[in-house]
Amino acid sequence: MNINVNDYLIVATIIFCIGALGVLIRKNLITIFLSLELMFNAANLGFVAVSEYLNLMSGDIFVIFIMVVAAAEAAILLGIAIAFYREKGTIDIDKANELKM
Amino acid sequence: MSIFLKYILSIIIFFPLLSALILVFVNKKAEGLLRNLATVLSLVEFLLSSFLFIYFKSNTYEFQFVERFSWIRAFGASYFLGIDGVSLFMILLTTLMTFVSLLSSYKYIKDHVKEFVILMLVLETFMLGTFASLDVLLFYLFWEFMLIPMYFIIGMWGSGRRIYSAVKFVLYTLAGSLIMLFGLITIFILHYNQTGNFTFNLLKLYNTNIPLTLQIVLFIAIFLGFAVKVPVFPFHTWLPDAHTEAPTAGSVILAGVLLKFGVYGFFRFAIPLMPEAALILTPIILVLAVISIIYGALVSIVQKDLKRLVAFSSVSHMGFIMLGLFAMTAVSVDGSVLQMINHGISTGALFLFVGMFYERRHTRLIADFGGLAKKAPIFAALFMIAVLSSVGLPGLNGFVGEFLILVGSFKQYTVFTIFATSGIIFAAVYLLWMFQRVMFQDITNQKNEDFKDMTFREIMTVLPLIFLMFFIGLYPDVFLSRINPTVVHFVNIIEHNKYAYNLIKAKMGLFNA
Amino acid sequence: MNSKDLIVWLIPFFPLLGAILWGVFGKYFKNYSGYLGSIFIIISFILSTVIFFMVAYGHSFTSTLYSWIDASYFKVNISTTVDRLSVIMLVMVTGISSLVHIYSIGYMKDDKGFARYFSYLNLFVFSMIMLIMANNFLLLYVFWEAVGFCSYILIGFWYEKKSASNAGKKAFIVNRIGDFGFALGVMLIFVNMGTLNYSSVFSGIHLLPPYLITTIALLLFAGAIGKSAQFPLHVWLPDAMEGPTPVSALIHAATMVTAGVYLIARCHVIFSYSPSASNVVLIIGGITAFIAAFIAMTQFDIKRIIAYSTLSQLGYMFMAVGIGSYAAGIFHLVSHAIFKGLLFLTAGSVMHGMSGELDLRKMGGLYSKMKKTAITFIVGGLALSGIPPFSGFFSKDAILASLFNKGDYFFWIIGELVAFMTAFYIFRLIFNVFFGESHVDKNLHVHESPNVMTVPLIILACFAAVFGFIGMPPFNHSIFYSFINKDFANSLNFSPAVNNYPWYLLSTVSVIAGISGIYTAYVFYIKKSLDLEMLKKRFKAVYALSYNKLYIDEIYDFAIVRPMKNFSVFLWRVVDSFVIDGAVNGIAQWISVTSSKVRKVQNGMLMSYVFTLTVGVIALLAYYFVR
Amino acid sequence: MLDLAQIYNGYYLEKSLLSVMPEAVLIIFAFLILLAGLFSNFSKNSVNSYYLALIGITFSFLYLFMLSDHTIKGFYGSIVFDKFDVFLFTAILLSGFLTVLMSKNYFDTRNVLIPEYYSLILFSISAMMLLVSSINLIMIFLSIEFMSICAYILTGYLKGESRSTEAAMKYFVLGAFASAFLLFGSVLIYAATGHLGLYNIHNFMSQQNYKLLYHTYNVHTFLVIGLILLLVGLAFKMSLFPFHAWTPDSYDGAPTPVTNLMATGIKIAAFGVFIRVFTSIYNFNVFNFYNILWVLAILTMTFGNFAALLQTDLKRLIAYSSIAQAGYILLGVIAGGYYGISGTLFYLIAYVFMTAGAFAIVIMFENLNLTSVDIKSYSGLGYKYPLAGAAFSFFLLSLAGIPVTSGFMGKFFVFSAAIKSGYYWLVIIALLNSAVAAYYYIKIIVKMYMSDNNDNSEQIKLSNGSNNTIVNTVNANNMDLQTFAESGGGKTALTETVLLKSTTSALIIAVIICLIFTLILGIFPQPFISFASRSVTSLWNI
Amino acid sequence: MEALFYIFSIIAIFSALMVISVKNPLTSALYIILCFFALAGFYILLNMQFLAAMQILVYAGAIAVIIVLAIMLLNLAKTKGAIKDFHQLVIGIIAVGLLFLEVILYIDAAGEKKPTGIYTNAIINKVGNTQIIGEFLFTKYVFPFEVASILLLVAVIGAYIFAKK
Repeated sequence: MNINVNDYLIVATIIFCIGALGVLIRKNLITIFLSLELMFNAANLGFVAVSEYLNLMSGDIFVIFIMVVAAAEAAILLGIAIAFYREKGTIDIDKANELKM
Repeated sequence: MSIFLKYILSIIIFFPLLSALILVFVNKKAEGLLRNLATVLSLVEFLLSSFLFIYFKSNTYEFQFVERFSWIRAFGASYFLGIDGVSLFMILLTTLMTFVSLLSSYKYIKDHVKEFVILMLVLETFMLGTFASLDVLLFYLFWEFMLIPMYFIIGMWGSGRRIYSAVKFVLYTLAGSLIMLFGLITIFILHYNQTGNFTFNLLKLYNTNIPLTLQIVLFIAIFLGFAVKVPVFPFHTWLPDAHTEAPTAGSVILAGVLLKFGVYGFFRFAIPLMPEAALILTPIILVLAVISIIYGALVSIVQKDLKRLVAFSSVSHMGFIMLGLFAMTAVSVDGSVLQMINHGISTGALFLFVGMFYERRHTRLIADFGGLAKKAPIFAALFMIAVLSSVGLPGLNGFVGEFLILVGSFKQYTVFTIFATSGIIFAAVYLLWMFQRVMFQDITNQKNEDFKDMTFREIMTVLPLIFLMFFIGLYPDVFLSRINPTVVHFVNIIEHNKYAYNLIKAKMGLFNA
Repeated sequence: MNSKDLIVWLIPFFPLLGAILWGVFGKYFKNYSGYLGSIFIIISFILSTVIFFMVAYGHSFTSTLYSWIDASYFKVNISTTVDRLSVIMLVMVTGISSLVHIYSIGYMKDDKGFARYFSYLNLFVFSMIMLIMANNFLLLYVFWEAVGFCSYILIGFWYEKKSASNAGKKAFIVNRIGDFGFALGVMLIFVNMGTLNYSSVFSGIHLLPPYLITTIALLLFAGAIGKSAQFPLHVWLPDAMEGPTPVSALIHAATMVTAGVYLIARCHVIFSYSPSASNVVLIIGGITAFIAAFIAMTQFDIKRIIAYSTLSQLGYMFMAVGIGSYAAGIFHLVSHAIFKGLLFLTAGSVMHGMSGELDLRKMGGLYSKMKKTAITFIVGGLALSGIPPFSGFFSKDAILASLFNKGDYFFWIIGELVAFMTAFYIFRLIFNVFFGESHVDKNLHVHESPNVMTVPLIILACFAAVFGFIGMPPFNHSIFYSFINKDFANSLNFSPAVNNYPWYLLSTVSVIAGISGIYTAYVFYIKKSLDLEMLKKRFKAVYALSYNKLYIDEIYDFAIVRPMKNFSVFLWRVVDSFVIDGAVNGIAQWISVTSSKVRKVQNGMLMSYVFTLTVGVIALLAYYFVR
Repeated sequence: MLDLAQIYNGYYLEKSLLSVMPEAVLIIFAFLILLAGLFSNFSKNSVNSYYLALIGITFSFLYLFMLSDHTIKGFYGSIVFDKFDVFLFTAILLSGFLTVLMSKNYFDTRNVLIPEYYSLILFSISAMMLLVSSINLIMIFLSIEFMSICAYILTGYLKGESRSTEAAMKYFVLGAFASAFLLFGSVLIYAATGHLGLYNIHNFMSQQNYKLLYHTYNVHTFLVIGLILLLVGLAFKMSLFPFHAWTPDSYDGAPTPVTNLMATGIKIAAFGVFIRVFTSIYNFNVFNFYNILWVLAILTMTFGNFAALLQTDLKRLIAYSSIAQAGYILLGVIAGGYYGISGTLFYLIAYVFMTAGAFAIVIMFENLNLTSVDIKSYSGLGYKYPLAGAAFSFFLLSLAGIPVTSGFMGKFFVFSAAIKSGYYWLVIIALLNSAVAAYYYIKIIVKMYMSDNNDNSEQIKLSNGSNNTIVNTVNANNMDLQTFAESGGGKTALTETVLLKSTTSALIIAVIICLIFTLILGIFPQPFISFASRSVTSLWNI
Repeated sequence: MEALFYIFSIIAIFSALMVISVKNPLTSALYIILCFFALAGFYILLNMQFLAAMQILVYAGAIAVIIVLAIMLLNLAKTKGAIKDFHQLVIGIIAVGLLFLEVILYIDAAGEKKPTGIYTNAIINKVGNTQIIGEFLFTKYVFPFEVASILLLVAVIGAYIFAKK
């Protein structure tokens, strides 16, 4: 059986959904971020696959920028996690419920 | 002089705003100065507006003192002012009532005098603008902003449940206005679709062809906006609250001027824009008008609070005006317009008196009074004139308007008119009963023993109104001769459309019975 | 403005001037207001007399002051027409007013509201003059209401008394009910005729379909019922006696209440085209005449008795105009004005002497103490009872004769019956007040009234005695009838009391009725040969009915006033506060409750935010797939 | 192979550079601020950086006006500079300018400012501008992330305040989550069309022959799902209803000037890019996106208004109201066409002034109490500070859409556009919504003017009782104020002058600017309408 | 090729599942590095060796290390009870399942390679994918590249601001 772009997209979708599930069910800020990274990576996979199958390059370039952004976000997350931990002594997002209604 | 006359409307409209600006720079503590200055400025404003009366050509229905400048090209909106016989008197009424209510609040308004006089003058500008605009957008601008100063006046200087009343007033009328805005915009868009031009020029919008079903929908939308303001029976509920809790000046302006906007809106906008729909819906509106008359009167009978009584009586009186307007005969519409003036004067005066009661005794409950005629004969006499004017006693203003309305409506809407006429009985019942309980009989409450008679200022406050009551009652021709051409033109438009309406009716088989 | 117009407009001008002067500057006039006011009215009276002769020896004429209302096709002028009917009324009104004014100077002497009183009274005279002179229906209506208003303020003159202010209010409102019909009638005239001028209306009324004429006539009559206090709107008049007695004499006996009769006489053209409406007038007149007399027989308040008597006599007049005998009606109107004015003024004099006492059970034997009053009273009583040669005899007899003549025997019998009862109750009054043993409070100093009061009484008494002769049988040839009938000549069923039956036979019947009434009273109250108490017991129901005024006030209270009040309370409390306001507040409440629920979406938990977002995405995608 | 000749054409590059000059200026100034931070001492620096930021924005303005007649497509279809940009840049720069004006006083009072703040503001403004001028999915994604990262940092800027950090955290997680959807949507669009440039996608779709790819994979479905997911990403930034969740919390927790920037700048940028994307991609009949937007608009405005109704925290209230406003703005986009889009743009610029004005006043009062932004603490303020109260009322009325204010004109414009496009019911619902909305705006006015102003003591108790770190960090200057307020007791201790003293002229200038523009936009909107209309014309030439 | 695809798929999906299900964040971080490797494998399969290298360098090398650092720094390795309660799990799975179904259901048509671009594998291999990407980055995508650099700078500032006491 020939592997085509759909297969890659299916894999990407699965990973994307797993990532989304992770964000939904986990309450540890770090794990949530990891789940988000999974989602980003799913998109990366999609871009690369589509690029390759359509003989294009722009998707690949997009992936590089996504990586850059992911790195930047990781840095921000680190900062937020530290600040959050400093205030609450935990990184459980359930503890962040001062702002509501 | 010619320049003055050319821009007289703008001058009149914005003079109060300018006055308010001047007052902004007066020290807050100088309350006396603020009061006097505001009163004098409003008197000047009234005198300015009397130029309109002097230079008004009474033999034409054309708009006069027209000013027109491009304003928002994108919407085809223009700064388009002009008055005809109806708006002339509405403007005069506004300037007069503002002066009177400022004069009346020397004692009533104790705190925040500066804010009060400024708000009153700002309110005046917007009321005048509403009456003079011939551009729909301009009209709406003035129309809706008017709510805000009024809202402050009720909310800041009101009594009792003032906040509730103020908020209710604003939200209620705002909701109506917004629905109305929908109607106006739709007509504006329809006109665009038909001609390819954006315009808010009312006179051009008159020519818009609106399909009948849409017309009915739009009419209902616009009806809601104006009916709330009038107020017509089921939409009146803001009125007793607002009237009751507002300070005297607020009640006077509310009753004297603000309520007229609804009827004026029907006259100027709703009916001429959508004559067929107006004609089709006339029976329903007339039913509401008649219900308002009787309902307002009956509920007035059992009121315990003076102001609330007068407020409900307004509902009744405004019902008459609606009846006259929607009967759409020259006489009845003449009567309606005259009655608008009359109602402003009479009910305004009544509120002034109620305010004086309140200033003296800090209560408005009828049961707290009694036997005051002995202590305050001038008060009693003038109050009685105001009451009788409201009752519609011949020789005073109320009678002329009411009679014209009734006689004009009689032929076409006999049954409605008969029911409406019964309203004059009820008017006598509730007003005279109230008068009796307040002024006559013996003094039962010791606090009334030192009830003071009217001061010179108070007499001066009501005197113009009392004078007008007699003047209109005895020589209404001064008013009617200026109103009539406009009204006849209005009725002709409707008559013209009646033909179209009859065709439609025949086609649709509406009201086959 | 020529001299004729000037005179015409001066007649109402003086009373109006008086009204304004005393009303606004009463403080400064105080005592002069009485004299000056009387002088003003006397000037009006003199001018009226001038006009009377101008009309009598000339023509009726119209005079316009200015255009009042000019609203497109609705045009009304302030203008007057003076014709024979109006000059008679004018002279009568101004004449009696003059006397009442003079009388009032004495009667109201010590009252605090002296100037105010004369202001009101002058205002009333002005309104009444204008009512009479108006030449169109709207003006008539205006002053119709204006006299009602004057009556209202005069009844409630002593406003501190609750009963007085109540009575004033009641008078106004009941009048308004009648006016409601009147107004509708005026409107109906306008929408069908396009004008309200008498001459145009009367000349064109026959072009209308009969049912419309009848409707118009009945609606106008509704006004007359209210103003003239006919059944069923008669309830205000007895209460109106709360006002000062001269007011009762002037307004509630002589002038205002007769406006209804005047109206029908004025609109005789309309009524003559509508036999059914005329019949209604006749029936109402008959009923009122009877029940009022019936009630009057058992009352104890002297003013009320006279008031019921007024009702009853007005019933006579309506019967007259109901059968088309307008001249007779007007004649009775004038003669009644004189003797009833006299009766009221004398009653006032009695009150004056008795310090305001009104209950005839507390009087008796006053004849010796106030001779002038007693004699004039008796003259008035005789006139009322229809004893020749007093004026009442001629005028009442003319009505009864025309009733008989017309073939309305039933009403003729009622008329005779009422004549009997009239004589009975008025002499019951006279005997109880002036004769028999005294029940007067010993501490009370009873005295005769001052001359300023008694002179008008004497003048009136003279007139009451001799006035009738100008309308002596045979009626058609008497001075009065030949004068007035020129105005009624063009009406359709004009029925002068023609003497195709020997008039003296009929007159004899009436005289017998009158005398037997007086005799019955004599038997009951002077001779006391019949036990009154026993009679009362035997006819307990009838007596109670009469004593309680047929319970009409109670019925109104039960059937109209209270239901209306309850309904109003219902409208206010339930419809307004609960339903309408409730709906508005309910919407607000609903919004606020919804809001408090909606807010919970934002619960602060990141997890649920993510969830919301995901659900949003799913929903959008689902829309695509489900679509 | 690549056309290198074109790439190295200097003229082309120069033109490309021109197209990003306004942003470049801002970024340069942002660097300058950072550098200035290195070479000067702390306390002075905040002042310097403040002026640098203002100057930077002014320069950016100047460049903007110099370029305003040009339409430049730069960097090979990454970015475009056209009239549409000119309009939105103006709005964004104004928003930024006002934010900077507000910031100084706010942070001075709290003494927590470090120089990076202003550079971050400039960065985020430039990111917004980049977002608006992006015509490429890569650039859109990058600018959104750039903007968001700046916003995350700014939101969490109040050190030591847990609310601020919490807001940043929530904003971050949700933002990244939404970005992931946006990315995945981009993947699918890319898969369907083979392009990332909006213009190319537009061309592809307008050729009507994209069905050619059908036998490869289901292009249509890819496209639709992709577009939906892209919409989610953008809707998140616009805070449309189910994607709004971050808005109230992060608005609430963020420092108020930042809230202002988020409420105005980010919203403008989001709507700008949405309009660009929408007009180029969505208005093809691949799928009835109008229906989706229709529903979203209704849900958004209804939710916003209902949630705001019982709100007592003023910042949250404005946050919810900004959600509702987003619904109204969306109405203009749905109405579409020349008229609708110009209405939207007009509404946006009106929205900047009224919201910024409201926030400026909130900051004024916030500085005064140094406590909560609870409505309760506003009672009687209208009397104590008549001018500030009047201005605040005016902004609130403008937000409520009462005439004479810009809010009315904006609503009117948008609603009439919607009616013109036949969305009658939508407009009626929107109108009813604004009637409901009027309630909570008016509620604040009621509080300021109509409630008894005697609960001052309670207010001060509140400020004493709360263990708020801010209270402890107030500098000496403000301690005076605090003690002054305490000593005043229940009476009217704080006068207008105190308010003025505690407020730098910058804040007042911001209020005045907002006031003037709100009024002008409400009364003489024609120049702005022309501006908006002119900018719309360039939109179809992407 | 196909076999590799399936192997990588299984590794990627498995490790992704592990990332979200293990309790210890440190383990999660390790699993995600595994996932990154699997993805890098995909990139190599797709003839994008440069990206694969980047994937390892940036993601596994930098990001994951930052995360691990954070975990260590905050001493979070002990954190337990990472998964929310059962209801949350079920709801989440249902929601995401729906999402998955909705997206996946229509990626069904078996497609074949239908290139529209010019960058065939042959060309890429001839020029070398690193060079092509490099050329693109510094020509056509030079502006996003610059923006990305500024973005990184901002992120650094941000991290500094957040982390500073």
